Amino acid sequence: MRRGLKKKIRIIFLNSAFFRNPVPVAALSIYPVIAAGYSLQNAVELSLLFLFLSVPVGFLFCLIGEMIPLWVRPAAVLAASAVFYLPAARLLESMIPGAVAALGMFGPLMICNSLILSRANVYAPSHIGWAVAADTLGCAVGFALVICLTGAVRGLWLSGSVRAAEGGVSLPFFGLIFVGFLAAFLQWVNRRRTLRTGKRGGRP
Amino acid sequence: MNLTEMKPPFIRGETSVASMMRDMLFALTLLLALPVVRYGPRPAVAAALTVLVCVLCELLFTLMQTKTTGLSDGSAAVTGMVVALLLPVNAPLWLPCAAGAFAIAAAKAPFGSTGRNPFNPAAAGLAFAAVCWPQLVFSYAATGSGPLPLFGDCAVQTAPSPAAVLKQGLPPNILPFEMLWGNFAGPAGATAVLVVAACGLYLFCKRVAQWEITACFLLVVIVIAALFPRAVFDPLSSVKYELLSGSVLFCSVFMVTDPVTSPHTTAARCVYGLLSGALVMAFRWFGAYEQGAVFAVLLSNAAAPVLDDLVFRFRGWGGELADA
Amino acid sequence: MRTLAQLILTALAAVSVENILFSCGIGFSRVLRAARRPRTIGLYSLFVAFFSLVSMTVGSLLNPVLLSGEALAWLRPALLALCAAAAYGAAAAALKFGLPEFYRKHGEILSPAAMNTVVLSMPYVQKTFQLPLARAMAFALGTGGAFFLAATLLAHIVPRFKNEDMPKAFSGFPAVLIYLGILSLAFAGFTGGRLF
Amino acid sequence: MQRGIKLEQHKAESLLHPVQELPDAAGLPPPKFFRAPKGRPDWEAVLRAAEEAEITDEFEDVPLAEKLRRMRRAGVSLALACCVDEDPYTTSAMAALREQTDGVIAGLALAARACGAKKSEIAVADRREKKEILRRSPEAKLVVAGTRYPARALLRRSLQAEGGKAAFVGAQACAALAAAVSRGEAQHDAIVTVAGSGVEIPRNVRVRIGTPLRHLLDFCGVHERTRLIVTGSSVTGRAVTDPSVPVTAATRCVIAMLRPPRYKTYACIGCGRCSRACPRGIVPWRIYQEMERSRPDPLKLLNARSCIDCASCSMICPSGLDLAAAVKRAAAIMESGDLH
Repeated sequence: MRRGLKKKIRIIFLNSAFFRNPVPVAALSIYPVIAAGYSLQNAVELSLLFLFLSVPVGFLFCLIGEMIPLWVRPAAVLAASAVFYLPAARLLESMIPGAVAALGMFGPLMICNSLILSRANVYAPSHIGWAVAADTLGCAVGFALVICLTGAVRGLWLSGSVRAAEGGVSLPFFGLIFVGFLAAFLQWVNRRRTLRTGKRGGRP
Repeated sequence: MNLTEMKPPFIRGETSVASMMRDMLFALTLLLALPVVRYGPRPAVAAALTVLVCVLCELLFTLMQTKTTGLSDGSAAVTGMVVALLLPVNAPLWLPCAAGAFAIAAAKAPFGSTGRNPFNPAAAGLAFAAVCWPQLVFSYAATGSGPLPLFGDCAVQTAPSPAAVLKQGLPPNILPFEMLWGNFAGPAGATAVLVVAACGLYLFCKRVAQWEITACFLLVVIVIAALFPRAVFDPLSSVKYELLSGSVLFCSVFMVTDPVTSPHTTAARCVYGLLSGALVMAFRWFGAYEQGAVFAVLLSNAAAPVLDDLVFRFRGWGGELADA
Repeated sequence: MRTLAQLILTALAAVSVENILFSCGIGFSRVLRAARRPRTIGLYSLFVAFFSLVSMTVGSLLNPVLLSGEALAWLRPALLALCAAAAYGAAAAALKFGLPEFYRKHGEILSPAAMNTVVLSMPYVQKTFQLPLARAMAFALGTGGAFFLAATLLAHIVPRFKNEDMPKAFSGFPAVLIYLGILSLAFAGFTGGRLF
Repeated sequence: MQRGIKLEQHKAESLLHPVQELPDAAGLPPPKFFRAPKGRPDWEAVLRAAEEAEITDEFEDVPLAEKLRRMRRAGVSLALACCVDEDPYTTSAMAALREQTDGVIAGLALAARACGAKKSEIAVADRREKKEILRRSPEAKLVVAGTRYPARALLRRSLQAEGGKAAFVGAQACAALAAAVSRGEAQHDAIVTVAGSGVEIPRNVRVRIGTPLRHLLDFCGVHERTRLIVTGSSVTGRAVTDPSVPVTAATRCVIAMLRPPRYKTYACIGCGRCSRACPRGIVPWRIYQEMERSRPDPLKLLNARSCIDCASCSMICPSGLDLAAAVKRAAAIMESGDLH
């Protein structure tokens, strides 16, 4: 059972981090990526904040998720996310001083990040600890990948102009189009993988 | 005598998509004549380059598509020409090419070319250029600056266009009658008002464009310009300035009437014309840029399918949406 | 009469010029979810408008209090989120026990509509625009209208993004994202840059 | 509001020459005769004569007797002799009217009596044709149908707009009915137009029913390099692959083309021309859009069943799409009503 579990966890992690990355494939937590991800600095801060916030919430609801009745669970998840935001912000502040202030509105709005909320509401209560851990880390890595890529591209594009965060490519429209092309690339990769596994007798 | 099998009908009407695009291209190249005469061959070079880039982007995407509808319908060339004609003459050459590349690569090809794009590609390309490089897109060469260098950057004395002056609420310092001849600072193709009107008539007679959209569009622009003049002058001259300045006339003939992105039923087309006219004036009043027409075209393109479905539901033909 | 005109103008501005959905890209995951089931769009937008209203009133009442002290300012995001959670809990309880039949049919869309980025961004919008209470509430209702507009537009166009003319990689969801990008570009014509 | 499509006409050459007689091919049975009804036959006698003479209406390829019974049941008030050829190459109906004007008029009166229609008129294509026919027989009552395709559907719609029901009877069928009632002669020949790029001189030929097509083609000197032969109509006809198929009363025309026309197809650009061209008020682009989906929803297929197969939507579509086939498939789905 040990080897089977390790392989299953690797698959869950890879799916959440790359092949079925929730941000481009399911459009969860699109707002931070397209609105806040206009510089690499922002991107790194937000991915760290996402990590520090999603891990505790994921574990909490992996343990007690079952006990809370279904209709009140969303409220509990948001409350937990709000409570865990404070230590997460403090941790981020200690790692990168001045980060929370620099994030402005984007930081607090990570509390109601649709990716964290939906994972905690649906995925965490019904899966075992290992799977939840792999999935949460996978989502954190996947989110970091997407937002850092977007931030890097926009930072590069805007490196010339003086009012970097003002207009032009830092606006959400470029984020949406960029994530759209990213989603198309992922869909192309997944299509090629299913074709290849289809041809090779279905072994992944 | 070996005979081939074929399905009826065996004869077709003479207008095909290719012939419609050829008529559009003919009208657009007519519009290039005036800037070439006034500013030298630079606008023609810019237009050719933009068309080349658009066609290359379209080729790149046809390799990815399974059912290649092919390039021969010339709509990429039309998009390139429209983009080149709405940018200033003294714009650096990479600007129209970047706008054209965005138009095809982001606004047209991903949705399936020609018949499937939800937005007018030229409008999307120009909006992208306007948002990313506003200082380049809205700096028009002064009229008397003579032939421009062919390829290099032209350091030319720029003048504010009547639309910019109107935006600050001051009456432009040029008489509407002189504006008819088009020698004032403005986009390459949109200043020659008489030529645009002539091309419009040509397209309506050849049934390439639908006149009812343009009629409703201009009607609303005139009504709003008369009711809410943007500078302190009488309604009539306000209407004249609003129509002649900026690219309202050009958009009303070439961009709003694009059959793919406008509604398909006649009733919905009239409402679409009214809506885009109102949006153009809204962008001129509240917008951030002096040229609001391209953004208005994009917004009304988004509303086109909704208008079509409303008309079908109103006529009791089952316009309701099934759950996706 | 003048204030009524002002309220309507603010609501209209929230739908068009200051459309925080499109020009700031807030709340698209909820718009997509609503657009997938067109029959629920009306109710979904009503819920979003109601909860935005609640969040805006809470925000404009609490903002002066929370921003006064240093410690309180640090707690502000958590407190606002807790208020939103409480609002959802109260509404869910009221519906579940008050109108069980209605809740069974529509309860499923209550939680995503109640707790999303649009609702929680209201207090921050109010702090940026410094709107008085009445106009702030008009802005919240306008944002509910903007949500309805966005969901309707999407519901009508999404079925057209699965056809054989488009490259296989873009069919389905990536095309929706690019469509939203260009629509957001169109709304950027109003603001010309960052709204806040 | 739908005014039909303006087509480039190729009718002038084939009307120049009179109708030629094709010598009978070998192995054809002699023309059949039967006892003609005496005196002034009432409507049952006319129907029995039409049945015995086995007359078929050349426009709808349906026995004339059955068609007249259907017109009587439907309570038709205006019987029209259809001397209008809708597609640009065919002139067989006009030639039939010019050759046997009195026969057609007498046949039309008999047909009107058989189906109980109070009024009967002859539908002609344009004013010039009307003057030509009035010169031949001044007392004929004529109505102008116009040259825009589909002329018959547009004429019937405008007449029905003034109240009363109108129905068409083929010109050659009327002539055959007159011959059957007066001389007891069965219908044994038909006028066929042979035209197109593969024929030197387009002309009308009177052909015995049943002669193989090859015999007619050799008589008219059709080029050996012809790649496409179409019978019926150049818009709604059928492409013929083996030339030994027999000529029937409903052939009406044979169009030989050296190069089969190839049209590039593009995606639908939503120009709305097809919904304006359809005489029945169908919206073909919407039906095509719905039929593209994997499971078309019958509710959205609108009034596809009222299609009369005139194919004007496929003809006018600038993207070259086969809208008529899509509407036919949609009508089949609505007919079968498989609500998946």
